[in-house]
This record gives sequence, structure tokens and C-alpha cells, in this order.
Amino acid sequence: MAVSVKVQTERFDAGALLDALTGRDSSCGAVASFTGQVRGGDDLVALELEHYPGVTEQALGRIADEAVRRWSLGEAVIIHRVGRMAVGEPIVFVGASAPHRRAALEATSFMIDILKTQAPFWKREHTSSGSHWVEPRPGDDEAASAWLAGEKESTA
Amino acid sequence: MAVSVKVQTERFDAGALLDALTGRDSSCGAVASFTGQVRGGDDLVALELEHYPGVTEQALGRIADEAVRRWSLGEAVIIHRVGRMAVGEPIVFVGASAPHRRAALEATSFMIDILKTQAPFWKREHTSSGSHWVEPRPGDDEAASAWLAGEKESTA
Amino acid sequence: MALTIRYFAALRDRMGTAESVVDHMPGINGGGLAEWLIARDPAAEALAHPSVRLIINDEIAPRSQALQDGDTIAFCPPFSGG
Amino acid sequence: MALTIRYFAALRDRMGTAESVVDHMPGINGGGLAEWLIARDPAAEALAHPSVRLIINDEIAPRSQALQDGDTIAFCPPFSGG
Repeated sequence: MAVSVKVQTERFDAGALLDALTGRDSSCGAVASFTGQVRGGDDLVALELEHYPGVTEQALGRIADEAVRRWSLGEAVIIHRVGRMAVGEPIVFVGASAPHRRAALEATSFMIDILKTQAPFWKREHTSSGSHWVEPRPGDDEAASAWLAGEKESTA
Repeated sequence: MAVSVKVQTERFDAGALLDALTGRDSSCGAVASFTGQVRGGDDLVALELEHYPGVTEQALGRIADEAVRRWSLGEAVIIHRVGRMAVGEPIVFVGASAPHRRAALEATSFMIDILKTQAPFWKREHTSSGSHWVEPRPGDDEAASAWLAGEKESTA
Repeated sequence: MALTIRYFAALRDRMGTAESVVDHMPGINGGGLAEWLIARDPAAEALAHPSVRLIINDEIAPRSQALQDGDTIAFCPPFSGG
Repeated sequence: MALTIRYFAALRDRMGTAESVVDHMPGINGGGLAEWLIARDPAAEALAHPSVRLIINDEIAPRSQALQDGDTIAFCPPFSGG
């Protein structure tokens, strides 16, 4: 059981992070991952991510620990970038290995859902006509609340 | 919208497959993946995968097409190996890119769940004391049925 | 013409062959073919199990599907891929 | 000692500063501090919005939490990472 979380400005390679999770633990038959990347559109030039140093890392560590505990994971990984990113660049990688597929898939969904509402990151969009802070998407709170209330677990 | 499915004996690199899905389509902010690998235990020496050539590829293509249709994916990928594999080796990779995270995550779960019950693959376990065909896991039918009945979609 | 019968995985082991060819029997369906095979060889009894699926000419098909001369019928144990 | 106040993202833009230090007010809690800041500067009105979360000494905390001398209180707009 290993947890790895990191906040960094450097670009990461999602494939390398996935490879680091696969073939490592012979008790794990399943590895799931989620990668968030900068989506183009609305004249977007770049995305800027701000965070609360120290608090963010602590929040990510708790989210990964909770996922390992709930789903008995082999490993849980969360890497989140901060700073300025161009369209198409990766923002966040979340991955989990587990004995069986349902645990790996659910733990991955859980970590990204909870991260959105429980980790102090803020996105600012830079467009050709100016910049503005991003509002959370309407469904984000509901997704996190469902996990925290345990509802999602019961539909597994 | 692109679908890519393949049945092969050669080992694949899950990380390279994930990298091929990321940063490609600027309308996609999310990429999810699932990798199944040979789980050790019970004296397992190797896993052998048999399939029904022609029919399998057709089944995988339909599953990926259905995922693209249901979740408006950017891309959907299914790679499944056949033949003999050692403990820790990858068996199957499923991946999806989509504008938002829920679509990518659900489509990935859908594809691996349906593949288990709708694609003609058979696993044989080789142990130091002999070999035997693998029975499907009890929950596999239920997971596929829930998707096919649309139940899982409504809990998203 | 005839019917081509294919067996996969555990059913191939049970039947001792991957493929056999029999004369077409007019009016027979998938379930009827399984019964005919069992009557001919008790080792084929597993073919009647409800978990065994039929793939007729590359499509998963119900046992009630009528067989045409030239069809290929595959008897498949429960799939276990992924 | 004193209270250290931090503002993030849109709230930092609104307040025109990332950090300020004020004297500790015995008996005050997080919500009271927000009200005190708004009374001093109408630009701080956004701090009262229920979507604004407080992180007190690195922990998400309710507005009802009593503040101790030396505490760091961060006012945070809704998180939007991931």
C-alpha cells in the first residue's frame, strides 16, 4: 500500500505515470487512471492554476489515503500541476491499482471528484480578450457529496 | 470521433497507449483508462487467453462504437491480448477521451464491463500443478446488465 | 452443404475437437442441434447448459434460431476476457 | 501576536492584496472576522458569501471556529482544480 501525491509546475507524462503503476504489484489485476488536460475553446490561450502551498499537498494526501482505505488499493497516485499551461497540456493525473477492476475504477473516480471540491486549487483562463477566474461546474459539488455520503459506493 | 480496437499476441505498453489518447484533441479535457494485468496468486505460472478470431474484433468494435455514441467521446480504444502471459503482464487496455471527466470515466467502466460478458475471450490458468479454465466472476453479469439496462447511467 | 460446428475453450476440451461438420437437418434450430449432438454422444451434455452461448455465423444468437445449410455454429462457454 | 489573513484567487484580486495582518480580537471567530473586515472596507463584502471557505491554520474550518492569537485565516473562493 503506497500513496504518492505531488504538486508541481513541470509538465508530466501521463503515460509514464501509468506505466509506473502497472506491472508493479502482482496482487493487483487492475489499474485505472484519469488525466485532466487543458480544453480549448472560447478563445482560450492558456490556463493558470493557483493553489495554497502546503494545504494542497495535505489535502491530496488525505484524498489518496482515503481511497486506499476505502478500496484496499495497491497504490494511489495524484499529480497536479500549478502555474501556466497551454491548450492540450495535462493538468492532473489520478491513478489507482487494485486487485480487481471495480475498486481501481471507483477509487479513480472518487479521487478526481473529491479533489475538485476539497483541494485548494483555482483556475484562471487567459483568453485573447482578457482573463477571468473559473467558476466550479454545477455538478462538481453533487459528485463529491455523493461519495462523501457513500451513495456512489452502494451503486457499484 | 475515432474508434480503435485490436486483438494481438504482442505485449503492449499501457503508458504509450494512454499518451496516444492525451493532448490530441483540444475539445477533450478528460482521458480515462483501464488496464487489466495478470494477477499472481494460487500458484499461478501463466495465463492463456483464447478468443474467437473475427468475432472478437467485431464485438470490441461494437462496444467502442456504443461508448462513443452514448458519451460523445473524442476517442475510444480497446486493445486485448491473446496467447500466453506471465504474472504482471498487461492483458487489456481500455481508454476514452471526452470533453468532461464523467463521460471519460463512465465510458471506460462501460467498455471493460461489457467486454467481460460480450466478447468471446476465454482465460486458462496455468499453475505448477496443472491448468484450468477460468469461470467468470459472479458480479460480471450484473455489471454488464446494469449498463445495458441503463441503470448505471442514471446514477452518474 | 452442411453445418460447421465449432467448440471453444472448456467445451473444446470436453468434446475433444475444435470443429466438426455434420449434414444439415432441415428445420433444425440451435437448441435442436445441441440435443442431436447430446443424443449422439453423452460427452456433449454440457452443450445444453444455459450458460453456453451460441454464435451463429459470427453473431451471438438464441438457441431458437433456425439453422440454414452452410451455417457455422459455435458453442461457447461463458466469456472470461478482460 | 496577531491574526494573519490570506486571500486567494478572485478574492485576492478583489481585496487587492494577498495577505494582511491585524491585531487579534479576543473572542472573535471566522465569521466575525469577515464582518469586521467588511465594516472596515466595503470591497470585502464578498467574504460574507456562503461559497467562500475558510482555511484556518491549514485546515478547512467553519466560520464559527474561534480564532486564537497567531492564527492564519485564509479566505478561499470555491475550489476549481482538477
